[in-house]
Amino acid sequence: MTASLLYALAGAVLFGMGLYGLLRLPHLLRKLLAFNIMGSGVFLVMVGLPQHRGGADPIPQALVLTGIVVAIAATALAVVLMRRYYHLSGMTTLEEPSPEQRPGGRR
Amino acid sequence: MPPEALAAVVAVCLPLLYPAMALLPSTRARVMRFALPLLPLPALLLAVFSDPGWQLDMPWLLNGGLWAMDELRRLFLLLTAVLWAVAGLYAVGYLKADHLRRFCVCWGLTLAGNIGLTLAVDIASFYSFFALMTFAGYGLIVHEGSGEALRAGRVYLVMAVFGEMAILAGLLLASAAADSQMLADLPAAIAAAPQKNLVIGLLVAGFGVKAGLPLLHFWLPLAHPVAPTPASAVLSGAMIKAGLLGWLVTLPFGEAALPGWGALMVVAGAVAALGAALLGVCQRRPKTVLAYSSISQMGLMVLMVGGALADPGRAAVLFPVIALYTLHHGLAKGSLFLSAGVSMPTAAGARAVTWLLIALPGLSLAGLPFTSGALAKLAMKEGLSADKLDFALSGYLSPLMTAGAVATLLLVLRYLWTLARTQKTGRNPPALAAGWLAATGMSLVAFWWMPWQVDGLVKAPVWLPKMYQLWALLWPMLVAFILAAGALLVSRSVKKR
Amino acid sequence: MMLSVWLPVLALMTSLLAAVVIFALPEQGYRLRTAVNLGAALVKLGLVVVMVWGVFRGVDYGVSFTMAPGVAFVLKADALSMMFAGLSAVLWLLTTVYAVGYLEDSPNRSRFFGFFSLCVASTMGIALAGNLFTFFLFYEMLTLSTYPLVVHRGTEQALKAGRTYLIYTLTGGAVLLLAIAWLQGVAGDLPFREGGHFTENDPALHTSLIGIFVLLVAGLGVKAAVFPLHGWLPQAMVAPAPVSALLHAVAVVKAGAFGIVRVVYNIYGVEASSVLGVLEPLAWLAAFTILYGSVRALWQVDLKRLLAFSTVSQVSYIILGICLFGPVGAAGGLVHLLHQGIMKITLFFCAGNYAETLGIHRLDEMDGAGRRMPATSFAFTVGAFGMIGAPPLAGFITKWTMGTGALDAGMDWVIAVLVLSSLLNAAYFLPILHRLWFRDPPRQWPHERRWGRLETSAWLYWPTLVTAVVTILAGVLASLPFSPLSWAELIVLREYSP
Amino acid sequence: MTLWLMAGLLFTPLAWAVLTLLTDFRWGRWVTSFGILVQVLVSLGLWLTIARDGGFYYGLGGWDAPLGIELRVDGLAVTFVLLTAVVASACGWHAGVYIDPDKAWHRYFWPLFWFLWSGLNAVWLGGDLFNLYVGLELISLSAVGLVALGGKAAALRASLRYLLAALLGSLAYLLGVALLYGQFGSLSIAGVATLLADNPAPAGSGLALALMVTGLSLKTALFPLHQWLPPAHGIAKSPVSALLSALVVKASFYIAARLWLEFGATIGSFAAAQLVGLLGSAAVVWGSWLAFRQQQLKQVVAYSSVAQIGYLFLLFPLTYSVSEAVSLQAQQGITLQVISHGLAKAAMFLAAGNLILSVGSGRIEALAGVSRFLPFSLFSFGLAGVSLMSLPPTGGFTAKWLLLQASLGSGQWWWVAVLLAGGLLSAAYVFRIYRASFLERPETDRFYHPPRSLEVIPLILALLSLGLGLASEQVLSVMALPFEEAGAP
Repeated sequence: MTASLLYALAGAVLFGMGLYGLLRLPHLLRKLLAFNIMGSGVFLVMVGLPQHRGGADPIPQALVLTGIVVAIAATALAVVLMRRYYHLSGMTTLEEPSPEQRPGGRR
Repeated sequence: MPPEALAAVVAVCLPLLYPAMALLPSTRARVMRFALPLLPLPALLLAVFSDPGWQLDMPWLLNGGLWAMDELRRLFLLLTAVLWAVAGLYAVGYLKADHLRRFCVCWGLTLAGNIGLTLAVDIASFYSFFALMTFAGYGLIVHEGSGEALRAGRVYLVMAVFGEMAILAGLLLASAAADSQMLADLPAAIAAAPQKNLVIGLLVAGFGVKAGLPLLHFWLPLAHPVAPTPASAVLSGAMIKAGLLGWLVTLPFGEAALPGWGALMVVAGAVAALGAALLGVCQRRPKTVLAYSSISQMGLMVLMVGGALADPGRAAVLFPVIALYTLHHGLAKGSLFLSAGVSMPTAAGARAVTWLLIALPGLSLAGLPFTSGALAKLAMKEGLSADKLDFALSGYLSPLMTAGAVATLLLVLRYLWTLARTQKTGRNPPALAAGWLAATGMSLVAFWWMPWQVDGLVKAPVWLPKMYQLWALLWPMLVAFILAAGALLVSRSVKKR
Repeated sequence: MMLSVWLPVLALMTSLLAAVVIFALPEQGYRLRTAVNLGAALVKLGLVVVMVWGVFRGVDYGVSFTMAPGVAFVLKADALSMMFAGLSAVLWLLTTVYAVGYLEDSPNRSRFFGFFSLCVASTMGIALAGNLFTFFLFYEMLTLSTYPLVVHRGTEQALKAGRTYLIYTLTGGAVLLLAIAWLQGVAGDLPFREGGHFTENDPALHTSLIGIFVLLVAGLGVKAAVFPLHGWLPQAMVAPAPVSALLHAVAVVKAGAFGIVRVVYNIYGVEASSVLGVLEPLAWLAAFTILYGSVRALWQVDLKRLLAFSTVSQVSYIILGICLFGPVGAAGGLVHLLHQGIMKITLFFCAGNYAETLGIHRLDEMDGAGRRMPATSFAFTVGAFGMIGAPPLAGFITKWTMGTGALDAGMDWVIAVLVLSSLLNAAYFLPILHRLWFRDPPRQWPHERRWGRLETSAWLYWPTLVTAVVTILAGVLASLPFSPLSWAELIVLREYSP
Repeated sequence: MTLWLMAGLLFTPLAWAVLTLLTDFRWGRWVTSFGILVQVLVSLGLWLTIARDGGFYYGLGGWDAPLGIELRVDGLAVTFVLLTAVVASACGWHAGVYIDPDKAWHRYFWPLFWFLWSGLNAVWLGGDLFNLYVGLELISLSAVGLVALGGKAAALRASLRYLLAALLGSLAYLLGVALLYGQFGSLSIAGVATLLADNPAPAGSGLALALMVTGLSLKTALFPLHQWLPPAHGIAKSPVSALLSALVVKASFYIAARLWLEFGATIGSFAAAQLVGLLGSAAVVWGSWLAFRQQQLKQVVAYSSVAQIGYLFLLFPLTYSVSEAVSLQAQQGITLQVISHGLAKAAMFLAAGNLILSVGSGRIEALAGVSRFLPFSLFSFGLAGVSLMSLPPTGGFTAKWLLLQASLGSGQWWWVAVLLAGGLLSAAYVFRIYRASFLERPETDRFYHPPRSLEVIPLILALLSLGLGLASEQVLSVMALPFEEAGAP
């Protein structure tokens, strides 16, 4: 097992954990965090796996930088939306409000 | 276009287009009735004055139209025109105000059909006019609108439609076999066709509905009594003959010997002639009796048709006889039917004359000497005489004809009897009386100047039949009188008890 | 010649443009709309007449361009297409006149006439289509543009009928599409050609060709209302009378029948079809449909439903005719394309007249209507006798020609079918005629309206009479050149000796 | 000339995005109008150039791959560029009238709109895997922002759901990219394809392709990964829904299709292709059924998108191990389907928006009787519906025709059933709406006629989708143009 493969495997594990979190955790902020963990996993694979004539490949490094920027932008957008969402509905999950929870519902 | 052809077009189109008058407002449409006797006049002129042999070619009509006239058609046309004319005259006086337009429309169309089918030589226009006559005739039958009339109309229509379909199928098969659209080509083609019997069967049955062949006759005794009297006259005098004409122009006469079909027709004719008489004498209404009389008379003509089918050599001789008989019967029967609606005058002398005039055409039917009936009967006897006819059943024909004569007179007597019981007394509308008198005159007098030709058989005119002929004509009548008198006595005694 | 390219396109465009203009006109623009309608109909009739004359002289009208890879959009005028085009052009004019009167004062006229013109454009396209692909294009366009007309009344019943109509026709269209695509895969893009394409076909193809034929007939049979695909037709009778008249007597059902004619004649070829053995079963199916439709009609109490079942029966005559292997029978089938159209439209006009003038919809309300409306009843009588096949009307010419053709082809059983069908037709039409003429009218009609001098509105009166007279003339003058029969014989002549 | 066109194409949207950030909605509208004009002209110019000269590769700013951004300018790409220009400008103009300028947050519409456009162009032209990723993310984020413009809690919920799905899809794609790069050391699609053609496929490449396709399928809303789409498309403003349905989902599909066409033959397998095709078929059936059951007009249209997208995935089975001709037919069919669905669906959403405006309710029953007012929008809706039903003479029909030919030609006749059933099912939901509009009710007298400009735009789009069927040969011929070899890597 080479070091690069180790990085890649670690990245894959992170990806898996993030995926689990993204799908299973109800709270929005947790989902967002899980997304970031996934992203990190992918970046790890990206820099870890490619080997350029024995040494590290410079291109993935550049790509990952771009990727991080994109991820930050996405995270920022998500946070804005979540805040607004919480503000409007008072909820932190994406479940559809059932009739009794809705204002003007049964009670 | 020769003048005859033009006249033919006028003869057909006048009654055909006459119904358009019905589109006039109802007040003015009343004049329609006065046109009724005029409608057949062009046809009458055509029949009287034109020499057979002309033809009118209309390639654009249907599948190629051809109208023409020959001796046979001339007599049929003459009968048709005369009868419709006198009946039309009668109708002017007979008709009441209600449904007048409808009656006139149906009258015109039926007449157009009847004239047209007599002139048509191509299949399509023949069949067209035949169908026109059939369907428009329904309107005449149900005119009165009573429940009985509607029932009769229904029976008539059902049977007529079946008849039409049989004719259609028969004509289709024949036309395909002949590969021709002309009636004249059919007989030879039918005689040679593989499905000969099917075709003949279809045509016999199809036209048989009109001609009142036994088992196909049911509509006749129902329809004739309920129709208005002038309609019954033409129905029985002219339209019924259309079926006969249909046979004459399509069946393979003179092409091949068809003893089977001949025998069948003879049996059918015999059944009709005698059976109808048996049923007819039991009837109570005068026009029903006359209807059965028509069936019976048609039976006699069917005998001749059977003979002609069986012996190809004899067909040419029998055709003029059939035509003659048709003419005679049509005129006499028309006159009889019209008399059913005549009211008796009160004065005794006039009464006697009226009765005489009513009775004479009837006796003519039975073959009273010096009448058209005598001529027709003698010609028929001569035509079907056993020694000249090559046919297994020819021996039975003579007795059959004699029995038929007896039956005929019995029916006439029954008619007079029932008529005497139902007839009203009073004044007749002048047109009605004129129509009836004209019909009687036609039957008794004008007949002798009509262009029938049976020169080969009997010497005509038969002013003085030979003694044996006289006897042959008279003894069946005597038998009938005796039978009638017997029946009268029996019924009296039954009633007394 | 430029004209030869532009004439078919123009003929198509007149009604298409009319549709666009009518949609754009305001609902209140009654006069202008009527003028546009009638003007377009007249122009189209003129164009068609010019084309008929040209086709008769042997001019080729056509235009084509590649539409998608492998398939072309082809418009072509041959004798057969002119037959259908002529029928729809003439009847469009009459029906437009009729519809203007029929829909007087009713809502949604703009919508109605717009889609109406679209329908006619589709019919024209179907007539002029030069290959199956183009045919299909207009065939589906017809389906779509008819739907708004069927549901025009907007009642629950109408909408239900519309749904049934769509289910049938769209499914039929899908089947047809499959068949056309399959055929394209097997043999490429086939233009309609006299004599067909498969005269010397490869035995290896037989199975697929038979399969394709079955699918084609199934797809087209829906519109042609062949048993058991006829269920939509009686229901669609909730549409206004002009719709039933033009669309269900002429455009829609004829489109199906016309398609089958195209398939048999111009794709497969009669020879090939009979080698494949597909014509005989089709003939039996058509014969069964003829009888089935008539038998069902016997039990109807609603006049338009009765006419619908009668249509089911009559359209199959066309199919039966082309299945008779021989020129005479084929001419009989083809001529019925015109005859049935003209007769059935007469009957539907009459049904509309009764409904609009007296409020009569059911048979038992028709007692004595002949007294109140003699001209309409005359037209009805003519139409009914034509349907029965009574001479000398158009229907008789059909039956006679078909019967002769059947005997030529040795298919004698067809005679029995013809006779039986005539009997059944008589059995349901004659009682109606009896009611019309020989029963006494009721004291009060269900819903009577009066129009001055004529028995009904002049817009309704004249088209009805004209079609009735044409029904008579088509029969009486059958042997004239340019009569339906002569034209059908011309088509057959070109098909059998390409 | 080409240089200027490329520059205009790529930088106008970005520049306008920045410009409109500085303005409010009303000003943004004017600024945007001018930008749209430029974009349309540039797109058209590029399309004409390609139609005349054929395609080429283009290194942005003189930098070549792998560090530079390499663009692949071929017939297919410029066709989509042109499609984008048409649909986006239609939506932009429509939005300018449709969207209420008085709500403060609506001013963000224009920047988001322009970012979306630039992302789309980047994806159509993108030649390497990573830049496609960036383009995708640009699209996703601006699309999410546009959905969130609805402002209500439900809109935010839908947009969040959309965002999470999109991010998940992007990451899956990116992981696949990482794996591929690890194996081949190249990011250029063409480069990887060349390597694949020369050498046997390495073991992990199947996984990479699967990851990428799965991620992209999620973004394209392939059944069963479609749940995020209907709420997002249904709740957004109509012009936004139109953009999303017509273009955004097509971007991810476009990448998936490119990948499959380049790598599928070597890396893919028959089973995988059939699986994707099966999922697509399930989408067709299930999406149509759900569309039929909806009560809200826009939900019907949204679920219809799910169904229509299903057709696109038939590309996978129909191009795998079939003859060249059949594969070409399938590609052409799918391309036409993308274009015609883009036009038709945009028309439909815009028309639906107008109808909702007219009757004041989004429910289908509210449409009862509106056909008596002959609303233009209903007509446009119907025309677009004809294309969705794939009836002639629309582009949808030609697409289906080609797909039918391809399925019959490839011997995979089972897709025929899907194609035919799909058409009938779409007829069911389209006519359900039509049926409602024909229903006569006594209270159908109120009807607000929206401004003509709103009504004309969907009509034009619908007519274009109709005309596409008649002109599909011309459109397809541009896509089949040969490459100009000089620019190849």
